[in-house]
Amino acid sequence: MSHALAPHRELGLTDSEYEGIVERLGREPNALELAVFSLMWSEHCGYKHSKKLLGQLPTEGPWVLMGPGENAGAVDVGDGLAVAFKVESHNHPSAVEPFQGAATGVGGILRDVFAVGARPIAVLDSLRFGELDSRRSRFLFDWVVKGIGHYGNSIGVPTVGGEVYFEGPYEHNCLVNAMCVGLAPRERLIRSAAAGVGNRVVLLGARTGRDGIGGASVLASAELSDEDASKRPSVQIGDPFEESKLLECCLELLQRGTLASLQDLGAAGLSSSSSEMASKGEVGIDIDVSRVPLREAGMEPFEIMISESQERMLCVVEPERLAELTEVCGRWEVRATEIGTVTDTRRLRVFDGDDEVGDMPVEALVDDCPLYDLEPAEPPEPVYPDPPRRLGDDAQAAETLLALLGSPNVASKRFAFEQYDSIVGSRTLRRPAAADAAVLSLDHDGGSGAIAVSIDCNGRRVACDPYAGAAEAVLECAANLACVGAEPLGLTNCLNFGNPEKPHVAWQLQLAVAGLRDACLALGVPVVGGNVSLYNEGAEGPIYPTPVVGMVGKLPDPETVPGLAFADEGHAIALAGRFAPSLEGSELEKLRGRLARGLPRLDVHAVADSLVGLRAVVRAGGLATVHDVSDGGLACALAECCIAGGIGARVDLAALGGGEAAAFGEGPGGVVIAGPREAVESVEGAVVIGRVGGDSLELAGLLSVPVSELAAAHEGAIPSVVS
Amino acid sequence: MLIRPKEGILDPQGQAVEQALRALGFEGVGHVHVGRLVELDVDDPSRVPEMCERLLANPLIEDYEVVLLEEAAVS
Amino acid sequence: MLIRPKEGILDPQGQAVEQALRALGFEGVGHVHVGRLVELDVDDPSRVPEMCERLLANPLIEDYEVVLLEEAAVS
Amino acid sequence: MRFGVIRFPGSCDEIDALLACRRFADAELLWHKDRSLGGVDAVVVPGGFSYGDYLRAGAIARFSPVMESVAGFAREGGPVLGICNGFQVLCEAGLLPGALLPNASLRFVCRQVDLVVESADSPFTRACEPGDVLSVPVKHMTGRYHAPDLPDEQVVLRYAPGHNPNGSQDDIAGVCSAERNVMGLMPHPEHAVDALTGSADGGRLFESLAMVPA
Ligand SMILES: Nc1ncnc2c1ncn2[C@@H]1O[C@H](COP(=O)(O)OP(=O)(O)O)[C@@H](O)[C@H]1O
Ligand SMILES: [Mg+2]
Repeated sequence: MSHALAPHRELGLTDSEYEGIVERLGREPNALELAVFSLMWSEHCGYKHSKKLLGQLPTEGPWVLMGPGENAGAVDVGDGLAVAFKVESHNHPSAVEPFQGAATGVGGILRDVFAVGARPIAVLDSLRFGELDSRRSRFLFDWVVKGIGHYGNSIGVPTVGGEVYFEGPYEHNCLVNAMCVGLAPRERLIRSAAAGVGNRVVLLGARTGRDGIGGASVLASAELSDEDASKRPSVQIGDPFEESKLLECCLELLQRGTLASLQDLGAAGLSSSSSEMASKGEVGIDIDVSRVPLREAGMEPFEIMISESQERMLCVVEPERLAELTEVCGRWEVRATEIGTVTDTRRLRVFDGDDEVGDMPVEALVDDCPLYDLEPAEPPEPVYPDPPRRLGDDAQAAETLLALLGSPNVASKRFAFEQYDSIVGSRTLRRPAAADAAVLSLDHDGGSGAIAVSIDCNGRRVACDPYAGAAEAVLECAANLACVGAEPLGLTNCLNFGNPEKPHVAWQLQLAVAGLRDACLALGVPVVGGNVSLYNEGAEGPIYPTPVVGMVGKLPDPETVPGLAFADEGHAIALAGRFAPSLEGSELEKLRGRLARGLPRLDVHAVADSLVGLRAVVRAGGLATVHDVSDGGLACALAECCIAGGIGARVDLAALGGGEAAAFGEGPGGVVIAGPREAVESVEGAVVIGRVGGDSLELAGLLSVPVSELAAAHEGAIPSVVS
Repeated sequence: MLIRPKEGILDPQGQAVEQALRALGFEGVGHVHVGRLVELDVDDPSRVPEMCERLLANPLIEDYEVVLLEEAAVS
Repeated sequence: MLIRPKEGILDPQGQAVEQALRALGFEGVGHVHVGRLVELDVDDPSRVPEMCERLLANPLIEDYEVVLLEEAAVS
Repeated sequence: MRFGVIRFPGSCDEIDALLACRRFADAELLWHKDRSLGGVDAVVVPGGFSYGDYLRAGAIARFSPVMESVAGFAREGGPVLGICNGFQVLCEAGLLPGALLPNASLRFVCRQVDLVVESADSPFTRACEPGDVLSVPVKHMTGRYHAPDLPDEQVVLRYAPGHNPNGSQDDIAGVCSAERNVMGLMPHPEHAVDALTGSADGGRLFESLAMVPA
C-alpha cells in the first residue's frame, strides 16, 4: 500500500491501540477488521476520553426505567406510560452540508427513540453558529433550520422547542444537537441486547450505499480543516419517507411482540449495531454481507460493514416468527433481509457468502476500547478572544434594552420555529414562545396530565466558568419546567467540547461534568442518557464548552399552565425565586465586548429549593404569567412578557437594588410572575415590582419604550439579516 | 443548467417516481433520477460554471451540466 | 424530461436565484427559472409523453419537454 | 354518522383528523390500498407528505387504489374534505379545481392564522355564518393556491387580511367543487378542536359535516 501513514494511523488509531488489537486477535487484523476496530475504538463509539467522567453523573431514581447504555433513556410518567428521550449531536456533518447534516441528525435521533419501542412525539433542537454578521454563519443557520424542519415536518413529529446561540467560537464549528422524546406503554420498551442463539438477525429499511464511509472515526475525531479534501466524507442523504414507514413498521412489530431485540444503525453502521447487540446479550453474531441489499454496485465487505446509510434498523427475531415479520414489513413496504444469526461464540464473524472475511471478539470491540485519563489544567491565559464590541458603556438604558432585544441570542427565534411543524400529533399544548417549556398532553395516550420539555445551555457562560455555567444549564431547564408547573423526571445531555487531549479543554470538561452532577443531585434529577461530541475546533481554537441539557418533566393539570405573556391590565407583577443578578457573563457584557473569567458563586441547593416552591404555586393555578429570567436579564424578561401579550407594564426595580445589574444582570433562579394581586402576593418570597398596563414598558427612572418598538427590535432582528 | 444527484448518492425522489411509474403500469422503466433545471439568460456564458459552483449546484451531492442555447433558440 | 413552471405563474424560486446571483456579483443575468429534471431509461420511449401527462408534470402549472438520448449516448 | 380518514404511507395528520372527527361522530382509518370505503358517510383526506411528496405534493397519492373509490364516492355526492396534503391530492386528482404551488416565501410555515368564512352553503361550513372568523393553524411548504378561472362561489374560506401565509391568489384558503360536496383547504381545522391547544374554531367544520343526515 502506498499510504503516507501506516493504515491504522490513517484510520485514527495510535500504535499502541493497534498493538492492542493485534494482541486481542492473536494476529494482524485484515483490512475489514481494522476498519471495524478503528470505528469501534473511536471517540464517537468508544468514549475514550469521556467514559470515566460520565461515571460521576447520578443515573438512578425510582421512576427511571432505562438509564444510560440503551439507545435512549426512559422514565415512568404514570398510568402505565413511559417517556424515552435522548439528545445527540450531528455537528460535523452539518458543517459540511447543513441541510442534509441537520436532517439526518433528526432522522438518527428519532431512530434511537423508536429503537427502544417508543413512538417519537417531539423533537427539540439546540443550535450554535458564529455571529450573524458572517455570511457563512447565516448560510449554515438558514440551511440547518430548513434541514431540521424538512425531516421533522415530513415524518410528522413536531419540533416543539429548541435554542439557538450565535457566538464567534462556533464560526468554524457549528453545533447541531437534536433531542427526541418518545412515548410508549411501559411494558413495550425493548432493549437492544441480542438474545437466543439460533435467532435470526434481520436488516430493515433502506438499501446500503457508500454513505459516510469513514464517517465515525475520521469525521468525528479529526479537526475540520478546509485543505484536507481527502477526508471529505460522502454526504448522507436523509429520506424521511423511508423512515416514516420504518417507524410505523417497527412499532407494529413491537406491539405484536414479533421481535426479540431492536437496534438502530447509527455511527459505524452494521459494525457497531451488531457488536453492541451481541455485547449486551453476551452472545455472538454471524453476518453475511453478501445478503445486504446494496444501492451501489461493487461495494466491498468492509464498506458494507461500516456504511452509515440512513433509515436502517437491525433486529433479532426467532426463526418461527420470520414469516410474520415479512408480512408486516410487506404491508409497510419496508425491506427486510435476513443477514445473519445469533451464535454462542461471542464473536462478530463476517462472511461474504461462504468466505469468512472477518472474525473479532465482541468484547474486544465493545468493552476493550482503551480509556484515557484527561490531563486537565486551568488555562493561564484566556482561551477565547473578547467578543466584538457593539455597544458603548455610556448607552442609555432604553438603547441598551433595544440592543439586547435585538441581539440574535435574545431576539425572537420565530424565523426558525415557524419553519417547524410544532403541532402535529395533537399533543402540543404550549408551542414555542408560548411558555418557557413546551407542554405535551398525554390525554390521547391514556395518560393523565402532561409532560414538559426543555433544552438549554449558554455556552458563553460555560466558557466563563465551566462549573457554574454547566450547573446553570441544568437549573435553567428545571426553571423552564417549573414555569409550567412540571417536576423534572430525567435529564439527557450532549457534551460538545473541543479536543480533550488539550489540557484546558480537559479542564473545561471535568468542571462542566462536576457542575452537571451537582445540579442534578440538588434537583434530584437522574441523567438517563446522552452523547459526547469532542474535537469541536476550528483553526482559531475550540468552541465554547457546550454541555447541552435536555429535560423532561411531568405536570398534573394542563388547565393550570400559565403562559409567558402578560395577560390583563392591572395584574400585579412580581419577581419570585432566588435571584442574585450580576453583569458577569451577561449578554450585556458580551455586547460591550467583554468576556468574564469566573461567574459569581452559585448556590445550587438554594436555587433548586426555590424552584420547588415556584412549581407548587404554578400548579395552584392562580397566576396568569410566569417567565424565567434568562439572557438579557430582568428587563428583557419583562419586555418579552409585554411583547407576547401586546401590553405594557410599569415597573420599579428599586426593591431589587436598582441599577444596571438589577435590570440587565443575569444568573439563575429569577422568575417574573403576574396575575391578580392576591395570587401574586401569596407567593412566598415574591417581591411586587409593578403592574401590567399601558402601551409601553416603563422601568422607573431608567426607561420607557413603546411595546411596538420592543417588538420590532425583538421580532425583526433575525429575519432582517437572514431572509 | 441541468443539476443531478451525484452518482451513488441516495435519490429518494428518483426512487419514488420509479415506483409510482411502475404502479401506474409503465413497464421497462429504470434508473430514474430527479434533478433540477435552472434556465437563465446571461450576457457572459463563460461565467455559468462559476454560478453553478457557487450557488446553483451543491458540489458535494450534485453534478451539473451546462447547456448553452443560442439567442435565436431561446424562444 | 424537462419540466418548467408555466409562463405567467409566479416563480419565486427563479426570482430567489436571480437575486442571489446578483448579490454574488454576477451581472447581466435575467429570466431565471427553476424547474425539474427527470431522467430515466425506458424501453419504449413512445410512452414518455403519457408518463408526463399522467404523473410527472401538472399541466395546469407546468410545461414539459422530452429529450431522448440514444442508448449509446447514455454513459 | 361515520367519518373515514385515509391513511397513505407518509400521512402525518391522519390520527389528528381521526381524533377531531371523533369529537363529533364515529370515525375510522381507511388504508390506501383498500378499495372499499367501508360504508362511511364522509371522507377526510388528511395532511402529511403522502409517498414523501417527492415529485409534486399529492401527485403520487392520487393514484392509490383508495382514491379511485373516493372519486366515485365524490361523484355520487358524498362529502370529501381534503386538508393540506389532502387538498393537494384532491387537486391533483381533478376533484377540485386549481393547483398548489410552493409558498411565495419558499419556506415551510407553521403559524396560527385567521380565516374568514366566505360561504356557509356547503356541507363543511353549514354550522358557520358568512363572515365568521376562525382561528386555525397552517403548516405547509406548498400552499400557494392557483386557479385562474375559479368562480367566486367556490371560495369557501379566505385568509383574513394580512394573514395570507403563502401568497395564495385572492387570499383563498379553502375551495369547494362546483357541486359543493368536495372541499379542500390548506389550514388544519383538526388542529383547532380544543381550546387548550389554542383554538377550538376548526371544530366547526367537523360539526358541520356531522350535521349531514347519515
Ligand atoms: N453525556 C452523557 N451522559 C450520559 N450518558 C451518556 C452520555 N453520552 C453518552 N451516554 C450514553 O452512552 C450510551 C452510548 O451512547 P451513543 O454511542 O451515543 O449511543 P448510540 O449508539 O445509540 O448513538 C447511550 O446510552 C448514552 O445514553
Ligand atoms: Mg442508538
